[in-house]
This record gives sequence, structure tokens and C-alpha cells, in this order.
Amino acid sequence: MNYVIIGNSAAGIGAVEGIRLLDRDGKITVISSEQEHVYSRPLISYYLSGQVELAKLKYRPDNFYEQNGVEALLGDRVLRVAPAEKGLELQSGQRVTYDKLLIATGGQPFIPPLKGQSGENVFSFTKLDDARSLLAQIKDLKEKKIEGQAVILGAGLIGLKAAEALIKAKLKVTVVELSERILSTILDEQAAALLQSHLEEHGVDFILGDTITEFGGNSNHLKVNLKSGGILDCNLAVIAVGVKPNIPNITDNLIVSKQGLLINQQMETSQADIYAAGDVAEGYDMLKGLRRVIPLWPNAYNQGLVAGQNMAGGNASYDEGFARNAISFFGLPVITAGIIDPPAEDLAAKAGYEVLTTGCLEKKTYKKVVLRENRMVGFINLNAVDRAGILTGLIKEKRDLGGLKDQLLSNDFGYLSFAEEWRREKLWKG
Amino acid sequence: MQESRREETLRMKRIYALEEHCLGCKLCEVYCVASHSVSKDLVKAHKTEEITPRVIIESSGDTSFALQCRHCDDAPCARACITGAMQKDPVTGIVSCDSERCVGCWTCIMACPYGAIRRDKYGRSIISKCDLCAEEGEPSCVSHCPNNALIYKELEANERGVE
Amino acid sequence: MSLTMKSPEFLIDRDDDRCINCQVCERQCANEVHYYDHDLSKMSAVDLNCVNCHRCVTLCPSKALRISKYPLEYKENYNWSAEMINNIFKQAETGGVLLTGMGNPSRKKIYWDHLLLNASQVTNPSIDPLREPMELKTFLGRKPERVEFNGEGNIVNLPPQLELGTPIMFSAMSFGSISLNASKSLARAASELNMMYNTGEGGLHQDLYQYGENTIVQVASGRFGVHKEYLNAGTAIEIKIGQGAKPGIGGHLPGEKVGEEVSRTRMIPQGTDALSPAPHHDIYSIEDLRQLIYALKEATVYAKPVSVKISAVHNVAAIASGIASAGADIIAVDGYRGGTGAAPTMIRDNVGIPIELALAAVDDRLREEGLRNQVSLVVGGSIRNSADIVKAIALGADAVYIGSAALIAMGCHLCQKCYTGKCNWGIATQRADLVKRLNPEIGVERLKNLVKGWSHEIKEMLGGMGINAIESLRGNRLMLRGIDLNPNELEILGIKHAGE
Amino acid sequence: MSRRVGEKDISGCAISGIFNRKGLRFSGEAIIKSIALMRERSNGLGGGFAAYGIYPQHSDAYACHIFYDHLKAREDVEHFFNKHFCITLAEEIPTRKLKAIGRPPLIWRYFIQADRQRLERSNLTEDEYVVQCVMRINAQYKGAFIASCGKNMGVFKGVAYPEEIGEFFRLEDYQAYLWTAHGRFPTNTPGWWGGAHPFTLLDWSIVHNGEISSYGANKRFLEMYGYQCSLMTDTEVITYLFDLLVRKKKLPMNLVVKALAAPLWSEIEQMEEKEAGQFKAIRAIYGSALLNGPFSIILGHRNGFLALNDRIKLRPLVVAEEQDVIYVASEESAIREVCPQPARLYFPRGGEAVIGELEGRSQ
Repeated sequence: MNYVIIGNSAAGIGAVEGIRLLDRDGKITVISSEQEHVYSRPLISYYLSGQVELAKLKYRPDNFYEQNGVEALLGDRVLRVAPAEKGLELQSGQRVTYDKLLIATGGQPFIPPLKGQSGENVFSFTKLDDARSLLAQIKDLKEKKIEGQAVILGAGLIGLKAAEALIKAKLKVTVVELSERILSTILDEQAAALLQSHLEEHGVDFILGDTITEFGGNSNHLKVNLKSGGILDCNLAVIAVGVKPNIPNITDNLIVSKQGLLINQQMETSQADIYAAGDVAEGYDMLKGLRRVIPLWPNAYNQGLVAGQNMAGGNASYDEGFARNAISFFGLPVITAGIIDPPAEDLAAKAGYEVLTTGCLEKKTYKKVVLRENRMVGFINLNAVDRAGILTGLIKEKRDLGGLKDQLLSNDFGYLSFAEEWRREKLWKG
Repeated sequence: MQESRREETLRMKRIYALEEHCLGCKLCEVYCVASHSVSKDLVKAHKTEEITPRVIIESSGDTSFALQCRHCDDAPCARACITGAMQKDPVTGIVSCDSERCVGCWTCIMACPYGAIRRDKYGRSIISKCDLCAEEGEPSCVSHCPNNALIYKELEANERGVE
Repeated sequence: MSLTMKSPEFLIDRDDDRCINCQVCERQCANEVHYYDHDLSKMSAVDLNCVNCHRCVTLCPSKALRISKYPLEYKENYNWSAEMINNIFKQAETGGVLLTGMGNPSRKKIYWDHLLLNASQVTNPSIDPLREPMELKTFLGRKPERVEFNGEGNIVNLPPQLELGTPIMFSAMSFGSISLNASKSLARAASELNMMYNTGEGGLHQDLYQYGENTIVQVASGRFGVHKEYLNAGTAIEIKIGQGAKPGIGGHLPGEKVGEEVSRTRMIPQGTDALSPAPHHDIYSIEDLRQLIYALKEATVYAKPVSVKISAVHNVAAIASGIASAGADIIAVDGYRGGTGAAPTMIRDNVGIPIELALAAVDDRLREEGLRNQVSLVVGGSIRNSADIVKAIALGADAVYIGSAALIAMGCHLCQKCYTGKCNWGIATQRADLVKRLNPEIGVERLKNLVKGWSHEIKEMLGGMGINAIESLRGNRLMLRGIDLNPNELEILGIKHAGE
Repeated sequence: MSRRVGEKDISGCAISGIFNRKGLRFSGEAIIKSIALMRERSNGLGGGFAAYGIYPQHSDAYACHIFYDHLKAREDVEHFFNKHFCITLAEEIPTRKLKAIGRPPLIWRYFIQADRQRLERSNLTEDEYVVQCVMRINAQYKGAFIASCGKNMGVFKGVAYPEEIGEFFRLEDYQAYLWTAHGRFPTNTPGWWGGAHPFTLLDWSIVHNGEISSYGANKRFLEMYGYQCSLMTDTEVITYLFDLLVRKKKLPMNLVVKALAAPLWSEIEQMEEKEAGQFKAIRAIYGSALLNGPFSIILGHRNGFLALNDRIKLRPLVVAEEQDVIYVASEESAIREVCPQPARLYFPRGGEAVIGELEGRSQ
């Protein structure tokens, strides 16, 4: 069997490992436009802040390709897929054939159309090269003994991780966010406020409900024009308003839905023998009951793993997709998952949602669970993340938690809160 | 997640807690620390080293039990791990975390349905979890439980889900 | 009364260099001796509460604890010992009866320790139990004077017998006085060892019916838990007249120990005191005993031997002879050092006689009356090791009951506080959190090890004497010699002095 | 006749027996020859013989062989006899003067029958009446010892090597169908005439080699049934055990043997149910009769003999057969000395009884 995987990140690696669960011998070719060995994209902020050295960005050991019998074509790009011939045409001119093909090209930063954004010191922050460029710029500033200032557009995960890293790199940071709160997709108002003040304590400035309209100035001295009319001076800017699927324009025969490549729960695309996984694909969100791109690392790996197994003749499926995030800023950890704020209209319609919260401002803790028809559909654990995975597990398990509501937020919540039989069933799995 | 794998569930010994015998004395925790210390000396381990126990004791009223990593077949922690520090050994089945590579992102904590992974107690950005005392033959918590409330064995099919 | 003269009995000595503040001691002490002092950030202790049960010492992972006698001296006085004085303080404060648990600890002669065993030299060979068969099988029950055969040659007149793999039984300890886990341990160990345990006057918990073949069910003055299924559940029935630790008085299980399970098993309301009267109110005389013996035999269609247990008192020989004539198949005699879950201290320490003397006297009397081979004789009341057993059998016993030794095997440290219900070892308690501390698996294992070890030692001693079946030791007092015993004692024991 | 009272007798021994199952009688020469060969198993402190069929002309009377230390003792016993028995004949047993035999006691024999009136009043069988009288004399009459009291049999024993005893008693002059002999090696008694073996009760006689570790248990068991073990010898308790179980408890001989030399429990477990049940009951009921420790014995009685080893065969015992004669001895050489080429020679297993019975009669 001849497997070809386009993409060298979580989904691609998941697929390699999935294939190898079932097929130790088939040929695997990984093609990536990046030059890098397998590295972890989420770690670039740690790299940027100096918490992690370059060598430790590796997601798998140096001998990963050899051990898994992978031929890695790095720094190359697929120009064209010809499904009829099962062949690929690469930028380098090489032609590659496949029996099974996985598209795991991931996401790419979404860059809103801004004037002047092509300027030198306006960065994205999704790839190692982005971090390298930023580091070079910071180094440059330091050499010039300039106290650097940065503006970040977007208070999402990437934006805020970039903010933290830049603060740690001794820059002044201002984050501009269109929404009225930070991390609006994964935090509710209270949690966002708590986290925001924590970030502010560490030196991050926020401008909410605003956005950038234009970059001006020169490469060393950017002038950032805000929609509200203000102007911010800075030495560099990071655009982090989101990512979108990196759908390669390589074949016509794939169905692209509103966001990504449409796949089923077996990670099959509309085209025979072509699979897709990870941030490029539109999988199933079990909580929302619809297909959508869930651009998260664990999701990508798991989809890749399933795709790999199926490419190797297995019969795996993945239908446990939902949003989940673990992240910390300046030592304040947050774990959230699922639906953290039921849509107002659903609440109003009394659609079976129930929200429980607890917290302590002084201790900067906040806990929230969202139930739908007595089943866990989401939670926020801010600065109280221990054993949060039990809640994640409960989301997957879809069990009726009617009798447990009063304990879900307790610090002691654990397996003793479960009925004995349930507990045994889970702990004595073998 | 439904999976198809070449092998059946990996056969391995795991630690099981017998709640009816657990006293909640927490000696498992004490010995876990000693066994993961550099000095391997119980007193020094507690007085001079900073070691987070790998075992979690749940207790409420007269009921208690010790919980360690279940070393799940699908190891959601390893699949979620963003650094590759968390790995399930395909041969031994042991899920372990390389603290050199761990950055303390807590994604594994988010993923572990048993809540069996702990943040380092002493503020380091690493996690701490049961490694079955892989070098010692029998996990230290099991061998030191004064009431045989922890057993280390490979379950027979008919024992699954029952005590 | 705000003034108390109570002083600690024990002193807790904690080595702070070793203590790791793990608080295991605190969690394990039902007497609330240890606590973590948050101000000082270290462990501390309330000495007054300590009963010296060693639970903390045993479990302390860094061995940081030592317990010693509290160094509080009274003015030297041989007559008024500290114990006497403290007892008076206690009673002056409470007006109550002094209570205690386990056996008589007082400094009186222990006759076992004045008996020495024989061994073969030259004229006959000793036998090596590791190479040669060595038989400990023992039968308890009535033996006919003459066997009778039917036409097919089968013996027709052998009454029911208890068959023991080793001449040891676990003595009566009720569920209530001990925990269900302790009862389970005894029952399972008995069944795995092919021996017997005794329910005591606590009825038979449902979980224990499965061990019926190894169970002696007791009928005592309170008749707790006695019903037809109960009587038929065991292989023998024992009528308890007396107990070595408290001859002449009844029993008292306080209401707080009568939880749901105890209540159901004893058939008494939850939370009520279980009071066993001093006498059986249907036995005021020997002929009444005979009626009860036969009533029980009728109820069990003569399929089970009936034992009668008495405490060793002054005229024990005559009483035993009467019991044999009254139809008992087994006579159990409990010596004055026998254990108890609760007894008035004055009774325990001052009433009854040593089992060694009682045994010798009873065996002699039964032989004089030609009854000895008809009934079996079991003794208990502080059998401390296998040599005590060998000596007991040589003096004339068929088998022994062990109680305290079994409890010690399961973890009892003889703190003598059984009556408080706060046994830190999970034995003499009904508190769920404490009961848990005795994992029956471990209890069974430890009991089995003890009985196996002792049985092996008995075999070694038998082999040394050139004997390979336990019955050849029974009453074989030539195998005994006395040491430090006066002629009167030697005569009662029916043995010669060492050197004779 | 010195006697150390109250201390258990311990001795090593030689035993031998010759039996003609047709009842043909033969002189004592052969048995003397046989026991003499095992001289080194004795030390001159005791030897003796039991002979069956020697008094056919008095076969209805109990033949009492008695040792007297002095005349007073004889007077006392004869006084007792006159009161309780009818004496058919009283005479001194003929002996030969020998250097090896120092100072022999007075040795008499009496052929007696119970006084009818006294017997009736006693409500006892004549056997039991005789036993009680004999025990009384042996226990209470100083200077007198009844060595045997069976019908048509007698015991000849004393302090010397057995062949010397044989010569002393002129055994070549007696004709018996069963002879047993004993040579003694006591470790703790100086030897007295009464304490020599065989030991008898009525017509039971025992020669025995060994030391019974269960002696104390056996003795106290017997005492419960009225036996007085005054001699402190194993032989005495073995004799009484046979008497108790065979004569009083009426157990068949095969089960008596299984009480005294019981099969191991491990062996019983292998047996078929009925047999196992029997043996289990025998062991449960008569455990106190189990003879524990090393022994080999020859039990003589009017109808033959029984030879038995302890159950794990800690002492030697050899059996040979040649035509109608059965030989039993501690050593093979003691048999070959008198029967060089027996038709069959074997070593019985521990606890396996060898039974010789007069033809047409069984116990």
C-alpha cells in the first residue's frame, strides 16, 4: 500500500501513527511545505518567550520518520492531484503516486483586508517561521536599544499567547479586539473579565470593541490606526484574528463546504481514497450537532489517527469532536470545553440548558458548567483546573448527571461523586 | 472514538483500588513520593526534595480510594499532548510523561477523563502522573498499602467492570 | 466535676527529624491522639488519649514514633501501686465499674511456663516431620464405649464428630464484640484450615452461613440470634455457661455497637443494649442443663455434637463430670486468663482458676469416673503458643481454643480497650471506618499462617517425642515434667518434677 | 528380686517365636537356639519364654507360675489362693542349678480354679475373676509375683540371658505348639525376675521389642478401665490393650490390630468407603490405644499368635514359613539358625499383622 500525507503537523502525524497501527509495511510519504522536522505549532509562543529552546519544539523524536518508515518530502508543495491516475504533481517537479491520500494541510491565518498590512513588521503567528521572524525583529530592537512596543490584533488564543510571549520578551503590548471581551469563543463574560485583569496585571493593555483599520508609519515605527479613531505607536504588530482552513487548490473534485473540506466520521472526503483531517477539514461537532472546523490540536491528532487507520483498511470513526482548550497565561491556567455560553435564544426558549457557576474573585478562580437536559455540554475552569478532564470525559459520556449537580462545581468533585456502580464500571475497565 | 487496531486491547497489568479496603491513610501517597525521589529515602524525599505524588486519594465519609493513571488503551492525554512528551509505550502499555519535554500546558489534564494527572505541586511547569513504578516491578503504592486495598494485576475478561 | 486526676498512661515521643508530617498517624488514630499543629507546622499529640495500641507506630512510614510509659511516679508504695491509685481516681470521678478487655494480665503464676516437654534420645527414635507422616487429625464428639457393627460390617454407633485437621479451634467471639471482618477472617481461615471457629453469642451473620461446616454455633444466656436455621447451620452447638474472663457474670454489648447488621444477626432492635444474663434462666441446676442439651439435640436431629463451655472455677472437676453425665459430647473449659471484649476488671483479675490446673483436675476426674473416652475435652484461656498446646494435650485435652492469639494474629496489640469500640485495628469495633482496617483477605492469611506455623511446631515437638499421631500425646503426662512447682502443684498436674 | 518402683522401664530386645499351626508340640530346644543367636541384643538382665500346650493334663485349670522372694510371700499367696480358688496341684517348678543364675526366687506353679461360691457372688466371669485376683496379688502382695496364669500355658523367665533361663527351667522337657522368647537389654532397670518378659494376662503373652512413646497415654487409658499398670513396662500395657479390646470390647482381632498400629490417615483416605469408615471410627474412638513409637511384638494366645510392627516399622521383624511351622524373629539369622531353608521368608510392613492360627480355630 502506498500512502501519501500532505501535511506534517498533528493530523499528519496522527495519520502516520494510525496507519502503523494496522500496516507496518506500506509506504508512507509525507509532504510538507515547511522545511521543519515534526514540530509542535502551539509551542511557538513558548519558543518566542524563551521558555522553550528550538530543539524542544520537536513533537516526535528525531528518528520518527525512520522508525515509521516515512519518506518526508519537506519544503515541497503539491501543485496538483490527479485522482484518476492517483498521482500528485509537486512543485519540485517530482511526481508521486498514491493508493490513499490524506490532506492534512491545516489552517492558515486569516488576514483581514487592512491597508498597509504588508509592511515588514506586521506578523502572523501560526508557524515556526513567524516566531523566528518576530524573534529577529525583537533582537533587532534590542540591539538598537529600543524599548519595543507591540500591537496585537485579536484577543483570541493566538493573540493572547503572542501577547504573553512578547511581554516576557520585555515588550510593551497592546491588544486590540473587536469583541467586547477577550477569548470570546471560549470564555464567558466573567471568566474573560477575570483573565483580562490578570493579563493587565502582567502588563498587557487591552482595547476592546475596536479594530485596526490601517497600518502606517515605517517599518521601525508603525502607526496603527484604530477604527475608533485612535492611533497606536508600535515597533511591530501581530495579526491574530483567526485561522481558516488551508485548502490547497489542487483538485476540483472535493466538496468544500462553507469552511473546510467536507468529511464524514471516517475522515473520507467526497473523493474515493482521499481523506482529510485536522484544521483543513470540517468534522462533526457532537455538541452542536453539525459539521464545522474545530481547529484544535487534539482534534487534529485524533482525526489524523482515525484517517490513518481507515486508509490502512481499518474501520475507525471519530465523532467526539467539540471545542476544548487548555491554556495558561502568566501561570493562570484555564481549561474550557464545549458550549460555555448557551445561546441566549436557547436559554430564553428554555431549551433544557442549565448553568452553574462558582468562583472567588480574590483567588481569581471561576468555575462554570453548562448542562443540557442534565448532560454536561460545556465548562470553564479558570485557575481551578485540577481534574478538569473528568468534566471533558462527562461531555463525551453524555450521561445524565441529574443527581450530581450539586457536586459538579465542588473542589472535591471526582469519582467518589459518581454512583458506585458507575465508578466501578469506569475504573475496572482493564 | 471507535478504533480498529491490529491487536486486541493491550494486555497489561494495572492498579485497581478496592474501596472496601481503602482506609484513606494516604500511605500510598507517602510511598509514591519516596519511590519517585532521587534519594529513594522516604524521609529525605519528603523533607528535601519537591516531589508531587502521582496518586490521587479520593475520600468522602468512610469511603475512599486511591486513583492512579489508568494507562488507557486510547490514552487521550497522549493524543492531546502538544509537545509529544506524553507517550504510551506500545509494548508495555505504560503512559508516561517526559518532564524534559513537558511545558505545563495542561492539555493532558483537560483530556484525562479520570483526573489522574496533576500539576506539579511546587510550581514547575510540568505534570506528574503514575508511571507504574516501571523500574520497580510492583508499583510502590501497591506494595506499601497496609490493607491490600490496591492490587496490581491483569484483569480477566470477567473481572472487567466488577470488583 | 472540673477537677480530674487522670494522668496519661503513655508518652508519645516523636522524632521531628524523621517525621514527614504525612498525618498518617492522625488519620489512623480513633482516639484522636495525633494532630497537625498549623501554628507550629508540625505534628503534635495528646498523650492522655493514647491507649498504646501501636496503630500509629506500625503505620508511621518514617518510624518517627515511639511510645513509652508515661514517666509519672507516685511515692513508692508496694501496696498502693499506681494502677490501684489511678483506678480509684477513675471511680471517684465516674462512680462506675472499672471495665477492661482481653485476658487477665496480672502477675500470677503461669503454669505452662513451669512445664517442660520430653524428647527421645537413643532408646527410641525421634521422628522428622519433614520426612515422615505426622498426624494431627483430631475428632471431637461422644465416643461409644464399644463399637457395634451392622451386618455389612459398618460401624453403627459412632455419634457425630467434629473432624479437625489440627487440634486448634478459634474460640467464641461474637459478631458484635468483634467486627464482621474479624468474624469473616476467622470463619474463612477455619474453613481453609479444616478447623472450627465459634460464633460466640452473636448469632450467625448471613455472609457466614457458607462456612457452616467449620462453625460451632453458640447458645448462651441471652439466646441472641438463636433459631432453627442457626442451630442447624454449624457442625456443632456450644452451650455457653461461663467464660474464663468473667465467671459468674453475663455479658453486655452496648447499644452503640448494635448497628443494622448486628441487630439483624442478633435479632434485637438496633441501638439497644444486648444484655446476656449471668445464668441461663432455664438452667438453675444440672438436670436443666441436660434438658437443654437434649432440646438442642432434638432440634438438630442428633446430627451435631453439643459442647458445654464453662469457666474454670474451684470445683470445675465435679462440674465437668456432671456435664459429661448430662449428655454433653464436648466439654470446653475456659481458664481465668481467657480473653473478653468487656468485663469488670475486678472480676477478670480475681475470679476463676488457671486452666492448667483445671484441665489436669477435669481430666483426672473424668478418668476416675471412666468417662474420659466418652467425651471430648477442649481447653482455652490463654493458649499463647504451640508449646502451650502440646502441654495442654499432654495434660489431657483433646484440643484447644485460641482467642487472644487469633486476634493478635489479626493485629490486636492487647491494649485492652475493646470495650470502647474504638479498636484501631478494626477488630473489636463496629465503626465502619475502623472495621475496614481489617481486610479479611489479610486476616485470613495471617490466621492461616499462625495455625500452620503452630501446627508445624506441634509436629516437631511430637516428632521429638517419637510420636507421630496426636492422640498418643493426649493425657500422656509422662511427656511432661514440672519445674519450680511444689509437690501439691505437681500432684494436681499429675506430673513429676524435672529430674525425677 | 529388686525392683525400682515408679520409673518407666526402657529396654532394647530380641524376640523370637515358633508356632506349629497343626498344634503338633515340640520341645523348647529350637526356641532356645533361636533366641541364643541374638545374644548381643540382650545384656543378661532379662530373658524368658512363653510356652503354649505344655499342660494338657491340666487344661481346665489356670496354671499360675509364681515367683516368691521369701517363704512368707508364699504363705500369704497360698492363703489367698485357698480362700479364692480350688487348687488342683501346687508344686515347685523344676530348675537346674546354674552358675549364671545368681539367686533365683522360689518358683512355684499352681493349677487352680475359682472357688464356685465366691465366683458366683462376684458376678464376674471366671476369667475376669482370675484377672482381678492376679492383679491384686501383683499389686499388693510384697515379695510375690505371678508370672503367668493362663490355661495350658506358662511363662519361664528371669534375670539372665534367655538361653540361660531356658537351661535353668529345663525347657527341653516341655512340649509346646507355640514358643515365644525374649532377650532383654534394659537401659534403666537392674532387672528383676518379674520384670523379665514375656508378660502375660490369662493366656495372653507378649514378647516385645521397642519403646512405646505413647506409653503415658495408653497407660492412663487402661487405668480408666481398671487396669493397674504396676510394672511400668510397655509389654504390660500392650498385653492389657489386647485384653481390653479383644476380651472386653469384643473387637475382632483385625480391627484391634488397626487400633494399635493404625493406618496413616493418608492411607485411610485411599481406602474404599466402608473400610475407610471403619478405620476412621476405630481411630476416633480408640485413639488412646494407638501404640506410638517403635515396637515389634509377638502376642501369644491359646489359638496361635499375632506378630505386629509399629506403623512406620521402626523395629525389625522377620517372618518365615516352612510346612506347618511359622517362625517370627527380630533377625533373619535367628530363624535360619533353626530352619536354614524356609519355604518363604518375608519382612512384614509397618502395621501389617502376621497372624498364625491353629487350624480349625480362630480367635
